[in-house]
Amino acid sequence: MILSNSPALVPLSLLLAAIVIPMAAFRRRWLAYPLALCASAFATGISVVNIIRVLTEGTIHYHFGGWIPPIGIEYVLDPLSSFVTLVVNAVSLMVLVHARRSVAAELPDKSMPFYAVVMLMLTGFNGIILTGDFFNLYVFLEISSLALYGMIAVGGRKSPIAAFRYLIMGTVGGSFYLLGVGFIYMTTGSLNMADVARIAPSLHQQPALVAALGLMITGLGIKMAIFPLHGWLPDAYTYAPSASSALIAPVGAKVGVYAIIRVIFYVFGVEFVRNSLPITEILAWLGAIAIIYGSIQAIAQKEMKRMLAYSSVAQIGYIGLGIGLANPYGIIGAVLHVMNHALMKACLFLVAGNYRLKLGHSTIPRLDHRVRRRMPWTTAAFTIGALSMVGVPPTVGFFSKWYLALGTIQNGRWLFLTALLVSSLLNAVYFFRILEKVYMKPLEGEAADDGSVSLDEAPASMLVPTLVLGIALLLLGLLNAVIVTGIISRIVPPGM
Amino acid sequence: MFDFIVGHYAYWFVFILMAIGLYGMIIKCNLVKKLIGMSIFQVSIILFYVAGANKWGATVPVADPALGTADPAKYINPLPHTLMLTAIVVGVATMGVALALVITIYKRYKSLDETRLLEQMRKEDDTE
Amino acid sequence: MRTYRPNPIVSLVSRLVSPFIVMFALYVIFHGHYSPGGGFQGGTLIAAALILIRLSEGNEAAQLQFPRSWGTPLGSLGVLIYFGTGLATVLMGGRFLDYSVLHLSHHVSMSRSYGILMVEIGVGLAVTAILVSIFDNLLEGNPDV
Amino acid sequence: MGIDTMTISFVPLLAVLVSLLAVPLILFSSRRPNLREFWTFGAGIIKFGLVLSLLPGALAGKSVGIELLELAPGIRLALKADPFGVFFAMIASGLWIFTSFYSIGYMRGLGEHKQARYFSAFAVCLSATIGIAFSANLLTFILFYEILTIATYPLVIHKETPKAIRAGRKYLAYTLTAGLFLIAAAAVTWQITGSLDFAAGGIFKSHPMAPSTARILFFLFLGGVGVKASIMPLHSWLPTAMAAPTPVSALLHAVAVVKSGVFGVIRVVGFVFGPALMKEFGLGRILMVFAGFTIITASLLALKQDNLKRRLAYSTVGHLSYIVLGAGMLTSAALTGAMLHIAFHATMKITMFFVAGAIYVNLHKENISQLNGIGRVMPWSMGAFTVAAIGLSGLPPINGFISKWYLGMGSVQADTLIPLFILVASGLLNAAYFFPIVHRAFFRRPDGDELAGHGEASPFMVVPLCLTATLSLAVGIYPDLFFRFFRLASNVAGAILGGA
Repeated sequence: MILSNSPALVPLSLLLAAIVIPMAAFRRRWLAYPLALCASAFATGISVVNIIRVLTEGTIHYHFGGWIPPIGIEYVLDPLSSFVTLVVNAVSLMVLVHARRSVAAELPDKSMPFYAVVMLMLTGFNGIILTGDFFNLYVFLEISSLALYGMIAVGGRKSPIAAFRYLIMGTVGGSFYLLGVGFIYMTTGSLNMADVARIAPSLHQQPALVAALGLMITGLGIKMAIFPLHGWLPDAYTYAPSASSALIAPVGAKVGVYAIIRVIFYVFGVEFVRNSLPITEILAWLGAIAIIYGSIQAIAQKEMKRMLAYSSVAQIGYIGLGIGLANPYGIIGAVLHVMNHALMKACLFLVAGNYRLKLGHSTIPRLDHRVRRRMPWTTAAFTIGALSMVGVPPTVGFFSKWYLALGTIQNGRWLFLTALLVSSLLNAVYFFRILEKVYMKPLEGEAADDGSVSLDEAPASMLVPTLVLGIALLLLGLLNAVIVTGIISRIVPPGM
Repeated sequence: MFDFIVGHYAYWFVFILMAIGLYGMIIKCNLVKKLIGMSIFQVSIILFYVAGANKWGATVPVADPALGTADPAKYINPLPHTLMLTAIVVGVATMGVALALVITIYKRYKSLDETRLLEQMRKEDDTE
Repeated sequence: MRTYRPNPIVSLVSRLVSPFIVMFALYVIFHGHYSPGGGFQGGTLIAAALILIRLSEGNEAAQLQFPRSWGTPLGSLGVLIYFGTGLATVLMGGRFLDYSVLHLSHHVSMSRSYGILMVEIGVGLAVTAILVSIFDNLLEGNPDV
Repeated sequence: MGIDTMTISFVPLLAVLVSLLAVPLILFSSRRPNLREFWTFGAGIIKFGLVLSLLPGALAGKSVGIELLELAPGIRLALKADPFGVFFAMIASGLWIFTSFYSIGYMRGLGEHKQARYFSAFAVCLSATIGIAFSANLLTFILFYEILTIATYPLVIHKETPKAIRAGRKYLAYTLTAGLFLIAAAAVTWQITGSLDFAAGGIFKSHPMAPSTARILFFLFLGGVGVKASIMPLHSWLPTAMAAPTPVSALLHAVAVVKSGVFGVIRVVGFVFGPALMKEFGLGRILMVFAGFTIITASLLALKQDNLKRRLAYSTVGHLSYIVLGAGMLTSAALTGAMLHIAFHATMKITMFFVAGAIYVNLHKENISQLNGIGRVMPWSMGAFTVAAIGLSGLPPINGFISKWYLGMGSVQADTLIPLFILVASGLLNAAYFFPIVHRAFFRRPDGDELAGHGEASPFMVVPLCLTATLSLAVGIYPDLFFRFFRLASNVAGAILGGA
């Protein structure tokens, strides 16, 4: 029973938690956190079951209410969706473990709604990833976006403005997507992705269908924060509470990426896209520009979270580039980078959270060697995350870059290769800037008060997830071939 | 060509509304005006769907014994309407969140002018 | 903002109209599964009736009718009814929201119909509670009302 | 040694891992210096033993190795101890023992801070170097190459002075860029050939390339390995990085890092491109032009340095290009000479750095102009320095003569005399910048009586430097002594050229 419903159980369990938390915590506030954690752990467990099922049984279709598509809504579990749900749920679980203390410190009286909203956001994410229906995707997109606005707005004084700007942008994005869906429905008469994929080639580049493609990619591009549409991202990540930004940054933009991959490669197909609009080309260029722009902006930032936010812009550029290359290596690189970036960003944002808890700030100029003395393990996790961002082997960062590089070479795009490699250097600049500060003594003039600084590490509930993510970066880097051959190579759409 | 323009007249209005909405969201500095633009924008898309569902000479999609259920051309396509019902709900929820945000912003900054708010934010960033 | 001053006409009319709105709303909800209408629309109507009282009678009187602390739990309860129906179908061995397995009636189609009715009730409850609490939240901290 | 009971193919892996395993031990015993140094030492000896145990197989021309997990589809993390790898690993691990011994004296003599970090980074560096030596394919090579880059960084900035930090930044900027070139080059190679495995004679054999592609690819590779090999104009990080403590300069900048660079050059020339391709596209000549330019310019620059370590650094830049020059000539004698020079330059240069460090610890002098009469207080050290200076100038009976002799022979074999002239000129320049130091040390009177009361440096430092000097001398007289450098080198040269 559980097994046969396993695809639906992931979002449903999270949704249930989102409902139960406000009711249960009506009288007992402390119940909110354990419920959220249980739901997230359950969802992660089911995601593992799902991915095993997909790998053994092949693609699974789950029909809601027993209605057969295209009439009913179906959930599709294929290697891509099962992989991305697992990444999203596992990373969120880690962040949630970490969140208890940071939420208690930063949002003391809002913890119950916070966890409910987090559950809602995760429901939305999982729904986006699993659904096989265009309109259903829109609904989940908006559910997750609404939850995101809330999660950002509970931060400090400035966070409502950031949330509002995100809301405006996000609504435009969602509406563009909805408009695109409207065009699709009017030309094909179906909202089911597989159905549309079957019908679309026979429509021979009908202008309405091409317009639909363009509108959907633009809309999803805003949600994904690809370069010129990224304006909302830095403020949103910076002013959100630590727990929110640690949840949003790793997985938030990824679902947009996922939806774009789905639309371009699985619904319309590369052939159609190439012949209709130069979307892949544009995505690749925007990706390359985002890589450079984001990295340079990141160098200029003083706040660690803002720096990480700009680096997210760059990292999303990598993914955009991989998608835009539209060849197998590009896809492998992009999907691997989805996982990689989720892990790295989660790790780094958790570090920022730990710093905020113990030091009260995460401003780069104020970090110094005492930080390392106080929090050696957190700093070690930061180092691994930073090395992965720079792309030093054997971290995952190196390998996703490797596949992307192979992809650029396969298409003979040397300029993109250059952008890819130069950005590594820029990453090195802004990460070693921090590493230098935390690992080295202050310059002469300041008192060397080594003795007075004692070990004051973040609590275990925060430290363990940080370290787990750091170690995962190393391990998954070494084992990336297993993931690539086992899962990601099956994602590469046929005919490519 | 003329037929194309006249035949799609509903869509032209939809696009005009959409442009007005986008204009409001992008150009206007007042946050509430932005929201008004957003609302217009959302409504234009809803109208787009509804217009697309329309059929000449068809009636509401409720089974009418007089018309029978054999010929779907006699009924308007109900699916876009139901979809838009959901879209309206999404719109209401978004509007609710947005208004809550606007109220919070106004309480904290005593202003709803975006340029001034951004200036204020940067200033606070620098003093931190 | 102007201060609230009771006005007998407004008060009387809204008190008079409100029960009828609720009545109509219930009709809309309970007919939603086989004619135009449904939980969303009905829920909105109920919420309108409640908000009407809130507007005309002021906050204090309205709190007696529908306390603001009910908003979140009732909203959750509504979704939970929806969700519970779905869960029941899963527990009965079907797919999520596959009402046909619920055996509420001898006919499969009637069984579906009743299943949808339950969902509509849940939706109506949730929409009512949430809309009212949106209204309440927007007023929060505004001493003038 | 006790390792023979194991499957022989695990030995390369163990050799890489042993110093890595020492890292946690070093960190955990950071409060007990003696125990900590014991771990360093133990790991060094075991490592050297492991590498030596591979020597008989290597001499017989056999390669042993192990394939571990897949790094990327089709590319495994593979270690292979081929003769060339064993050759390099032997030098690196052997000299690590000396350096650890010396480090103890140096670090304690100066009372340096953060010694646990120092020794553990050192151990990681060694692991990476042995990993580079035993890499069976380019991706594994890149993996260890980058680890080496990162692990060296804490050593370069060890003093944490603004100068050291600047040096660290410069070092990272150069080497990380180089790593990127290498990644790009490897990716292109993979696209063209579908294989990244090193093979004597090259991996492009059955994959024809356009000349322009080959040249671009070669420059990418050169950009990758050339930075660590400090070919001009990519050399300038090396003199700056002399801000590091002297043992670091000694081991890393005379043995591990820069030698990984030249090792990489020979790997690229002999095992990726292969002599045939190099000749076909005139790539060898490109290499020779760069190397020749570097040798002369670096020697001239060395002349005007007053800081002893900087002078040694420029001398290193020049001598590394000897090896590159040898690789560019592509004849058996030249390749043999180049490989021999990897080993011999290491023993000589490490001696010199040890001496420089001993002087610094003992007398706190860094500049050559302050060294008047120092030979009277530190006769052993300066004696060893003299031996190394003779060798580096290419005079018998020190080992530097042998490698230079073969390089010269290679030049004749290659039917061009320009390299020979460069070598001779460089020898003269070497003499010109080293002998004045010797002269000052032994034949000038000390300024005032500041040297009074000072004696020889601590035995921890003097013993290793005397040993390395003796080694230089002994190998110079009989090159096949102990480690059979000569047999190995000529075998490898034969394999590269034979595989063409």
